[in-house]
Amino acid sequence: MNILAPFIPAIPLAGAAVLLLTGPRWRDRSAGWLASAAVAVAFGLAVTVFGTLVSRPVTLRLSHVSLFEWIGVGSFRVDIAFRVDPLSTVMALTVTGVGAMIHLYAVDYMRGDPRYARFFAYMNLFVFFMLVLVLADNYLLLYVGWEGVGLCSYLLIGFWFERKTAADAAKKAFVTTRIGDSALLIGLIFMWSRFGSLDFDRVLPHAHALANGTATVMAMLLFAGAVGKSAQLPLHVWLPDAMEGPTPVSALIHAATMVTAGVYLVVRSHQIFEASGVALTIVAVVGLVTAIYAGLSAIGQDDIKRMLAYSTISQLGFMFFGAGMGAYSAAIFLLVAHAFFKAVLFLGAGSVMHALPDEETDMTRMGGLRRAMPLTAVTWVVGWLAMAGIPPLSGFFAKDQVVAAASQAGRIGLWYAALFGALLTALYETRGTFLTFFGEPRHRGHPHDPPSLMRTALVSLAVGAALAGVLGLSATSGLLPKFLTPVVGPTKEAVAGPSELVLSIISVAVALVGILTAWLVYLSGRIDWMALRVRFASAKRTFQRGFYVNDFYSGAIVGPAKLAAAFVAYVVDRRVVDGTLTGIGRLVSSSAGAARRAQTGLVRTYAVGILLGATAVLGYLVVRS
Amino acid sequence: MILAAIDWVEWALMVGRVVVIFAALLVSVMLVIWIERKVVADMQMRVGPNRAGPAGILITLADGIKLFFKEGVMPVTADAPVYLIAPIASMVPAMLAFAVIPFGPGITLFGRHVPFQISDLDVGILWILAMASLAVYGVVLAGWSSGSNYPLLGAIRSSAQMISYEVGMSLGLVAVLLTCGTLTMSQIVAVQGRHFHVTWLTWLPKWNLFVQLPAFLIYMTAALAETNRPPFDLPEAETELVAGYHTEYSGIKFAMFFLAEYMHTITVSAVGVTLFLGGWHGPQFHAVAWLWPLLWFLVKLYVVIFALVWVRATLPRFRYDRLMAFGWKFLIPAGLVWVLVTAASIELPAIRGNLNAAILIGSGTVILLALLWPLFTGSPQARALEGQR
Amino acid sequence: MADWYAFWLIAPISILSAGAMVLARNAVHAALLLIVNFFTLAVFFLILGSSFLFVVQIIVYAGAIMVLFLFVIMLLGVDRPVPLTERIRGQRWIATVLGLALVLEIGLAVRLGLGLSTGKVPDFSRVNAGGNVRALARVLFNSYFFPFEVTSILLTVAAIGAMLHGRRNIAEEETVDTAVGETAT
Amino acid sequence: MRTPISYFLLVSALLFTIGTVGVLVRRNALIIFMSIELQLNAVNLALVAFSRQNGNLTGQVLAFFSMVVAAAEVVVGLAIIVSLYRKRRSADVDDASLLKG
Repeated sequence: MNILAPFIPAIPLAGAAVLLLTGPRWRDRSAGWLASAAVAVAFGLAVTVFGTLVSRPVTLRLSHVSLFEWIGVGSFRVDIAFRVDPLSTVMALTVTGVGAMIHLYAVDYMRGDPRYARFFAYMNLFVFFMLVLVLADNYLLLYVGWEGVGLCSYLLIGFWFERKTAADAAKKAFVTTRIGDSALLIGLIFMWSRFGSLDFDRVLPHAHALANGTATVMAMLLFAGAVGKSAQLPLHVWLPDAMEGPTPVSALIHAATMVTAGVYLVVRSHQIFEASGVALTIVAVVGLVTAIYAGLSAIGQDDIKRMLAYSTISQLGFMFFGAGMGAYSAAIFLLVAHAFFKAVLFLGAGSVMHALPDEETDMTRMGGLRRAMPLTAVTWVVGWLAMAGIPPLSGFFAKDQVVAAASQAGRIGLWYAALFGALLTALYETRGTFLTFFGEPRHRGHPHDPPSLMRTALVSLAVGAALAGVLGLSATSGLLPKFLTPVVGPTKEAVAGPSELVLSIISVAVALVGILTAWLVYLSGRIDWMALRVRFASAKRTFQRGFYVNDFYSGAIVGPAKLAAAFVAYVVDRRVVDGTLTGIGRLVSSSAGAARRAQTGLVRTYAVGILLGATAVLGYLVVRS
Repeated sequence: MILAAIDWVEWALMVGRVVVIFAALLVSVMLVIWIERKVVADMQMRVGPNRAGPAGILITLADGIKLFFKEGVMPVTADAPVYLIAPIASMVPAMLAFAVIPFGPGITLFGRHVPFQISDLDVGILWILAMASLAVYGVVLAGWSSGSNYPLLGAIRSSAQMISYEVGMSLGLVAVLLTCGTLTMSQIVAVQGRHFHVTWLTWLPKWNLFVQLPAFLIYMTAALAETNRPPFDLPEAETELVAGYHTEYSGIKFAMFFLAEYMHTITVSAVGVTLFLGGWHGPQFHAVAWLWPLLWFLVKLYVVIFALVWVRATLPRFRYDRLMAFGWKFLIPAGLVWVLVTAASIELPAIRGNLNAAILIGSGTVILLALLWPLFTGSPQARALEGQR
Repeated sequence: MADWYAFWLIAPISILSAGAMVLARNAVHAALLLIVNFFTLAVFFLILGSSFLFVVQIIVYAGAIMVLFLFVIMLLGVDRPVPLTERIRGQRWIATVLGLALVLEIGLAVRLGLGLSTGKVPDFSRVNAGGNVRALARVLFNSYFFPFEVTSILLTVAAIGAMLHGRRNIAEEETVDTAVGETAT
Repeated sequence: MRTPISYFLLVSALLFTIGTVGVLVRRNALIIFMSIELQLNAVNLALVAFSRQNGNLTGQVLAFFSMVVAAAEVVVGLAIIVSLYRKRRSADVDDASLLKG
């Protein structure tokens, strides 16, 4: 049944093609239904493939489906080939499953948009590229998906391109991720120069033979790509701005596609990172710093979607941290769980925006929405608790495993930091929840729950977010870790620290502390949080502006870059390049000016020339004979 | 070569022939003018010239003398040399064309054969065409050199007309040379001396008139236009252009134009006789054998001239654009078609000897009938008018 | 013998008429002088044994081409005498020098090739047997049939081209005669 | 035939040169055109003379073609001169110097 694997991406592609070519002909919501159906079918296929995979013995859970030779230059050969193994299957399931729900949600959410069909075409394309990315059997095809995802993010973030902010955000996302993409491309070239191939099977098994430094360089180049795509420090700036796109797009980017690509890449290439050693540590540190940084920034956000965006950054930080700790299955587990609860949260936020006048996103003007929108509030609460790490919801198990990995690896400092990050997670997420759904209403209008279709999506995802925890009840013997073992190897045995149970209790305690703190500040009424905002205005602004990273970039990088560009444009291009060219032109034209004197325009002058030539030729002939 | 093969006796004979023929031509002109005036007068129920000589036959001589003694006035705007050359240029081609016309088989004098022909060129028909094409110069130069508007207009009209009809004329001549298979005039006449082979037609000489009737009509029509005779006398249409290209000429120079015009008439008639009417052929007798061909030739010549005068007296003048349209859109296509028919008849395998002649006569008759049809039914316009009534 | 006299009678006329043509101030005079020149050339052709070209020269050049020239001259009204001043500096000198050089070179070439006074001319009567026209036609329609046909196409194309080139677009009402006091409708 | 063929060739050369000089020194387009015709005819004379010298008719055939082509050329050339005159009210070739560099 693995022959079905190529169809998983092919069906969304077909959907996109149909919608792009015949877009305006689709009436009402039919385009949305078609797109959702395409993703749903892809999900069904993924399930089928998953089923076949599970039915096999563990050692045989890998197959390749090669469609055709794509590039064949000398010894260099790249196929359009898909890889079916536990990791890619899990990713495909996540992408299609969550993606299908988001599509379904969007069917109603986007209703009435003048470019309805185009939106779904882009969405389908987005899913297609993401599936290509995760199912690819070689790095080059992965890179195709990688770039395609970037393209689709550009198209979708800037979907409402009439708004300058949206267009700018789209550009920013594209350019920022391109920095990472370029590094990745360089990394691939470097990889090819070392291995002579880009197939996973011909690269990864031999990675351990690499020299330490080489491996580090290669790993860092790949990681740079991951940092760009997954919005880690210092390339995270595009993600908060990406909120300019329609909310389903944000959900898709954050939950199912795009940002998880980086984590997938690191996990997929973990052999290279391991060969370096230091690279994994860098990944962990970057992830952790990002997690804490984004957590702090999230606390400062008033905009509900920006808050969620920073939360995504922080959660991704946790994933990288997990991967850096060597807990790959934990990272993937968190990725899957995160896909569910972040989708719930985003779609919930979308529902709130949908319900409030003028697409309100400022949480200070919400509050008490749980009465008006009970279902949304319930699903949101599920997402909130899952994210905060309250058992038995999925987030608890996933984050617990990631955090515990540090302790079990004996890296106590990192563990403390990770706990702090988890505390922050609970804190900011609770804050968002309380500000939005609890307390006194501060909003205008008469909000209500979204239509049934959106509700269906919300509920399904909430159920997923609640139950996904069963996949990895235990880091060593959970379903997912065991399933992933053929790819990422068995979960490392704990070498230090307290037992798993103790660690779990500590985790829950930390989460509760965060929640309580938030309750104290934002809900109990004992503290006037509005006054607090004024009092600590500078800190608040620092958080809100993400520690001014963005401003630093525009000052330190964009400004000089613009200056340099101006220099190139007005000095180098105009003087040197144009000068050379116009110089050549002037030379030609002045020599032509001299030569054109011969062109009198008078026929008789030319006739003299003819006669001169005739006389000369005849003279030569006469003299010679 | 032609010039190289001539000794002094030949020279003398040549000069003699030239003088005789030129003189005869001048006399003929006088005669033709008188005939024309008389005939036209008769046709118009007038008396015509009747004072100078018997029946006014010396009227032309009197006119000539008058013109000779008149003062020659030259306009100040005239271009003197060209003004003087023009009448001569008008006369010379008409006379030169006569150089290749055979008046008879010739006579044997002093043991030498003396043909009644100045020169029997091997390009005879082409020579006639060449001279016809030169005739236009007299008109053009006269009109231009007068330095006056009416003559210039007349000259331009005339030259356009003459060039146009020259094409039609040459197509008629091409048909003749195709049937005869030679360009030499004496041989063309000789060919016409034969008779038809068909049993009950053996008495009929094989004149080109019979086998080339359409060509004859084309030639004669074009010849009328070439000589600026009515109904094609547009260059000198008095009602429009005063007197056409020779408005500014007077005295002897005018007389020369007059002379040239009638010389031309005689020339085209003579060519017509030679090419289509069997030349000097006719019943021959042994007594004064050399005279009879000459006589037959002159008889035929004057018959043709009479026909021309008849045409003049009968037909009104063409309008200019109709004249050009007739030349280009009817005469030339008709000539081309006829040349094709002739060529085809020659190339077709001769099954019974006279097939080609039969084809030519047959199609010629059909064409003639088609042309004459309006005579019996009335013109289309007339029929249209009938219908309206 | 006769050809000798004829040559010496005609050649000076030929060259003088050509020279006068080039120097003529009036275009009509130039055309007339050129016609004279063409006649002399026709006579040369006759002397050289080509009676066909002799007539064709008269028909085509004198009878058709030069009439066309005169026609255009009169139509355009460029028949007034024009001053023979030169505006291009040195043109006359160059023309004269180069012209002399050309004549000298051709003379030299003729001297080298044929010799200036060789009287040895092959017999032509065999070539012209049956008349020059017949002989020429035989060569023309056997060896040069294809060029002949191509030339006919050339003539047709030239006629059509000249017609299109020289045509002016005349409004229809211009072609309708109107009586005095009446307006064209 | 007493006249050497080279005499005809020399006459041809002279006529050709006169025509060439005419092209060079005259400004009237029509006279230039006539000079060109003179050149063509001079060449024709040379061709016929060669034909006589070589004892075959090839030269005459060539001269014949040259005449036909000359006729075509004259027709087109005069049409061009006429339209030139209509445009510029002048038959002076020096006035038509649009191609001046």
